[in-house]
Amino acid sequence: MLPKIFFGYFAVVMVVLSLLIVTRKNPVHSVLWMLALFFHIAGLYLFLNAEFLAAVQVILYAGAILVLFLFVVMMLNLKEEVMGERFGKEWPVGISIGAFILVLFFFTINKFSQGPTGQYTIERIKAETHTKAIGSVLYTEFLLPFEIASLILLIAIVGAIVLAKKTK
Amino acid sequence: MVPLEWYIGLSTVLFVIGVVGFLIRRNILIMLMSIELMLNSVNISLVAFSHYLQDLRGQVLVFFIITVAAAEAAIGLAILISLFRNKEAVHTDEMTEMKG
Amino acid sequence: MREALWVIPTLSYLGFVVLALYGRGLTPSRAAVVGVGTVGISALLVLALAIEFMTSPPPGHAYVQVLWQWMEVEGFRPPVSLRLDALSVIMMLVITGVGFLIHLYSAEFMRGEEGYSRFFAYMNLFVGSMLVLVLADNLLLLYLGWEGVGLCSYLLIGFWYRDPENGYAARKAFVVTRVGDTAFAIALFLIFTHLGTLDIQEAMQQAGRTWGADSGMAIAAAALLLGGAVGKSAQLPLQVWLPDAMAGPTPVSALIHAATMVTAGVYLIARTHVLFALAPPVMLAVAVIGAATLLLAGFSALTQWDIKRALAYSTISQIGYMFLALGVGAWSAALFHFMTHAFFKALLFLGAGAVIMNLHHEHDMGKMGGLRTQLPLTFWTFLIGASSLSALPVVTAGFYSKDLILHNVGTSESGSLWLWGAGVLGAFLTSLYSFRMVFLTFFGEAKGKASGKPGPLIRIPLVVLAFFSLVAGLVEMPSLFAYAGLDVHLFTRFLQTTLPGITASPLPLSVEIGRELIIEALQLGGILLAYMLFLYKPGIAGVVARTPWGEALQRLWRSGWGFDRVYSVFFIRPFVWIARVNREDAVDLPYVGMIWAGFKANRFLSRTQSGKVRWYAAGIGLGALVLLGIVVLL
Amino acid sequence: MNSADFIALLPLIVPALASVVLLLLITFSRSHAVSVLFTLGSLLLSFLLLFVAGGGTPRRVTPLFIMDAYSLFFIGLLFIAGIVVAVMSSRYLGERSMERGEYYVLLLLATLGASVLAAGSHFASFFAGLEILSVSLYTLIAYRRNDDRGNEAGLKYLILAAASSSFLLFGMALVYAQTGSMDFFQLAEGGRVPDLTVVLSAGLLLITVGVGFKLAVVPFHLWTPDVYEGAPAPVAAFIATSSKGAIFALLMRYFSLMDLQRFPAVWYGIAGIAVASMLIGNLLALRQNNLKRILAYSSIAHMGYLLVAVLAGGTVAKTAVGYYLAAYFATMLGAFGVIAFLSGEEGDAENLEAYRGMAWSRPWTAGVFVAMLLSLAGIPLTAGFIGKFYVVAAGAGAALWIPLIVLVAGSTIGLYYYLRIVAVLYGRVPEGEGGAVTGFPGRVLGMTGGILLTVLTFALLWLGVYPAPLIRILQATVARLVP
Repeated sequence: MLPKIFFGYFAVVMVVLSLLIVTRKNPVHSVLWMLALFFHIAGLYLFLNAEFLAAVQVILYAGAILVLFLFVVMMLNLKEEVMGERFGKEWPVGISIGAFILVLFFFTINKFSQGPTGQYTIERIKAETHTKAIGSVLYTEFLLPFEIASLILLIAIVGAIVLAKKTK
Repeated sequence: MVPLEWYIGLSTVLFVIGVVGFLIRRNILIMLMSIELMLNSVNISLVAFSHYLQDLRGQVLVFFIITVAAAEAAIGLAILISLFRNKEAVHTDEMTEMKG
Repeated sequence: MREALWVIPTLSYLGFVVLALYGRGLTPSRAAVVGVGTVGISALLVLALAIEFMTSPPPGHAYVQVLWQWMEVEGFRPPVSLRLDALSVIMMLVITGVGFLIHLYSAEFMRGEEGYSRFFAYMNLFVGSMLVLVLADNLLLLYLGWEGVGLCSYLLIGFWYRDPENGYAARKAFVVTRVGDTAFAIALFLIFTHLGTLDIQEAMQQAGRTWGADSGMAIAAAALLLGGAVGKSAQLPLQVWLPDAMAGPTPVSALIHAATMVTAGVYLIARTHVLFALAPPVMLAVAVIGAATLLLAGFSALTQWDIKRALAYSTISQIGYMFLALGVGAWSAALFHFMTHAFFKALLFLGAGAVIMNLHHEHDMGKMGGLRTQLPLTFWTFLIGASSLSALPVVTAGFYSKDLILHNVGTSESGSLWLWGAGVLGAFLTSLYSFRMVFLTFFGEAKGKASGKPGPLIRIPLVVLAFFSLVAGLVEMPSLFAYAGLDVHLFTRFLQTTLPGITASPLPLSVEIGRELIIEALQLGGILLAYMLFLYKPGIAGVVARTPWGEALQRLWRSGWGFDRVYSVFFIRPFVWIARVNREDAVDLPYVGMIWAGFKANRFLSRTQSGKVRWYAAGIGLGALVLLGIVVLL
Repeated sequence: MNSADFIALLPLIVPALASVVLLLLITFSRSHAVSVLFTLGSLLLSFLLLFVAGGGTPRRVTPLFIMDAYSLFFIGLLFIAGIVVAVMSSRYLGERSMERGEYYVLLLLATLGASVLAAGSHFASFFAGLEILSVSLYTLIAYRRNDDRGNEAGLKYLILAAASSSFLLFGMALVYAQTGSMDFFQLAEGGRVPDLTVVLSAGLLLITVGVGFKLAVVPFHLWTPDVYEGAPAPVAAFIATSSKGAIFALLMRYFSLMDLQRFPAVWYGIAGIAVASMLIGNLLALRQNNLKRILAYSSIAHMGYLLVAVLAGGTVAKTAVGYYLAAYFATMLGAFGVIAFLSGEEGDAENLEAYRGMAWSRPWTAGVFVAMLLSLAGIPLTAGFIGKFYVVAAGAGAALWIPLIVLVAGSTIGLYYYLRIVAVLYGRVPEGEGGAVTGFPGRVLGMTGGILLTVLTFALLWLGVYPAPLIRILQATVARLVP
């Protein structure tokens, strides 16, 4: 019962936080609500025995990506934004599309059944520690995409510099 | 134990909120944030699946998704800065130079 | 040497590409060098190949060069392959040889015209396509060449496109031959679906095995092929386009509408003779069409005043002879007449062109006359051409080929006395109208003054063609000559490897001599009558023509037996009438509606490209929604 | 990973290494020529290494990559496209003052991403390849950063691509949850359980959303014209060819492993997408006057044609896809090549009116363009015809009559706007003082342009007139894809 209550708390708070993110007029507020959301997501990861990912979530998402957002929000002139209309004219269309997708998703998930289980039982992960377990998968089977991920970050660096540089 | 369906449900709701935010907001920054929201909802479901399937590959994919999200955010914001410098605009409604 | 077969058509295409791309930048003389040179080299190559073919024939007397497999999709694999055999050697020799001479002639004739390099580009394209047509080893490639020459014919008839009349003539030619082409295309589908191949030799063998003689399918296929041949070769009832096609420059008329393209129908029937042999009713139709055409066109030629139109009707008539020969199974005789005809008719056209050029574009023979002294070389060569056309005995090539046809028609098992009679009457008409042209143009009193003299580039082709118009017949002597120890049958022997000989019942010598005498008497009588009517006592012709009967006949003949009027009444006017009545509805409406709907849809859809990101995102969302909907609903 | 794996992977490792080395190189020398030569050299080397790597039988390098004849063929195609785009770019960038070295780093990485897709056999490599391709493209599209249209296009592409890849990931997550696997081969096994089809179909269709966005098929196509217009012409060429071709190679492998026929919902979804793309893509182009946008709409329709082959499935369909893509690559690269080489500092040569009467002033360039357009329209004796013929043959073999009717109708509409461009090329130039300046009087193709376009045109005609060698190659490579 306790885990269910725990999950219920996380679920409700996360839904509320996401609604806040997409509805706030001031982007700074959205960023801050998002920060709160990311901490909750990290909490949920802990709850799912994924300590390493929880740490990455906090460090990378909350610590790096959101700071970047905040930075840009601050840099841009936002007075106009606070005054302007926050939703597009066609917002009912967007909401109906979303609502329909949600309904269809639930119809689909109704038919869900779990696939065959693998070898990393919770006990094994606990014995090995999550960091070590994920590391052993990441550096053996997934070594090549890991390298590719590093290249993606390289592209991001090159791209960001080329694009954001001031013209001489 | 929490049923796996609950996680899928939560993830779906968050994903749809992200989609809706993406579809209705005018501010590009918030649109980018909605995308982050969608990606995070996928991450939640992947971690949950990974946990229930007793298989770590889902979590490894999450790892890649976070990397890509960071890269996309960086470049998106860089283009935004460049655009802002040229046009003083952060609204999508002002990006209609090309159409037809 | 044989391996170079592919070079021959390629050269002409190369000339076309160069002229089409860079023609504007070339000086006229350079353009002429490219245009004439490529065909000239082709002609030399063909000559070399022909000599090699005759001295050391390939095994089976045929050489197939498979260039490549065009595509290969589940049983449909048409190869691009060329076939060198006796038939294609003869065709190529004529196409490139006569083609080269006409190109040479054009270099001077067309000098100073607007679009000089364009002219040579089209001409080269024509020669290339014609070569593909005769070399093709499968029907698909043959069809490609067939359509290619049709296109060139259209482009060249309308070469002087600024005059709308020429445009109409070009369109008429295109539309009328299209009727035949459609039949041909249906024949291709029929052959492919029923015989499973488009390879000509294979299809011919298959036809014999699967369909058998006198079967419905063979008759249908042969009849459809005949439809294509009739359209291309301007035979009844699709002959109406050729006289109007004279709107093109004279070298075009000489090359395309006399020597080569219009005989493509003859070639097609000869090439698929196995199929035709399986369908006796169609064979009879070929012979009857040929006989009827040669007579009708002969009468029409008699009354024309435009020199080129007279020649055009004469062409139709002479192709009629070839069809007549094909119809009785005398394949080689048809080809023989094709060859001699190419020489003397090209010569006549080129001579007429020289006359027209020196008389400031005067086409009316009524306004010519007495040119014998002013243009002596043109006169002599034209006279040779006309003699050859009227088959003046022994000394002209036309005599040998026409005699062979008439002999075969008279003796063949599928021939008859009626057909023979039509041919003989046609021979009389031929000499009558030929010498009418000669007398009207070159004799009598001079009505116009020729300006200058044709240059060397015009004179050389005239002389060379005149030479061949005299001697080309010597390769095949009439069977009567055998009694005199002259048993020469080089032409039919050469073609024997490809085209089977005729099954004929020999006639008694006396009958043969008798028939020969009748023919010669009528031919010489024709010339004599022409002399009487048009030179000695021109008044008689006028008197005859002024009687009510004479006038009506004359009008009928001059208009080509009123075919144009009949078609106009029965096809064109009802069609136009229906079109006018129907301007707003029925068949057209769906098409107009589709265009309208297309543009409306475009206008509506263009609005979806609003440039708004949010709307674009909605497209993605909507797409996901619909796709998920499909999952839930199914 | 052992040394054999390493050799098999060399064609992918070389461009990755080359991009890093090039990045170091430009810190020392910002010479444009050095960057270009280095890029061309490394792409050429990678291409040659394909022959070394292709020696053995199909080899799986970790569960993530499979180096078989199929992937080698497509990687080869992608490298050739990369070389062509690099040559085009060298001229394009050479005339503009902007950072040049970084452009080639990104181009190399984008090509790498596309190749990873062609060799991918796992969701992780699928996603990684897709993203390395997209992320490089974001920057490349917005490369003319002082140009409003460039920025706008880059941002539009980024936002929409990121959103669509979220859908893709959600779909992957669903498939993963259902089958407990991310490996295509295991998925094919796991997917055979009959009760799973609903959630699996949903997952597959969500993946189709992400893939459909990249392929620019209806209704995920709306970005295409704007991005083509805003991107530099060589980059637009890259998006139209490599990006789509790579995704298509992966799609074909994935769907033939999964056996599409077992998922009727997915099959009908893709059929709907194909039909809509063929119609709407062609209709949108009807009255368009911007060449880049016309090509964008045309590419939408062409992807629709290709999906018909995917629907058909089977050996002929695989050959058809391979042939069609090769023909489409040559044609699109040629068409964009003409635009790129005619573009000047003042903007890309995209206005149709500026081409009026070009056939008279520069027959060769116009001739090349006409050849490309005829191939796009599928006129016989061009590569496009054979490609379309094959697709129709594959479709007819599987009795897909409705898609085929739409294909024919779409091609007919297509004929209208392709021939409209040809008519403009051969049109009469307005005379007098008031007439617009047309035909790009000051521009020359130059040596590189001339050679490149000549080669592409000859490739096009060669493939159209003599397709047998390529078909033989395809039958030995692509068509042998298991199953």
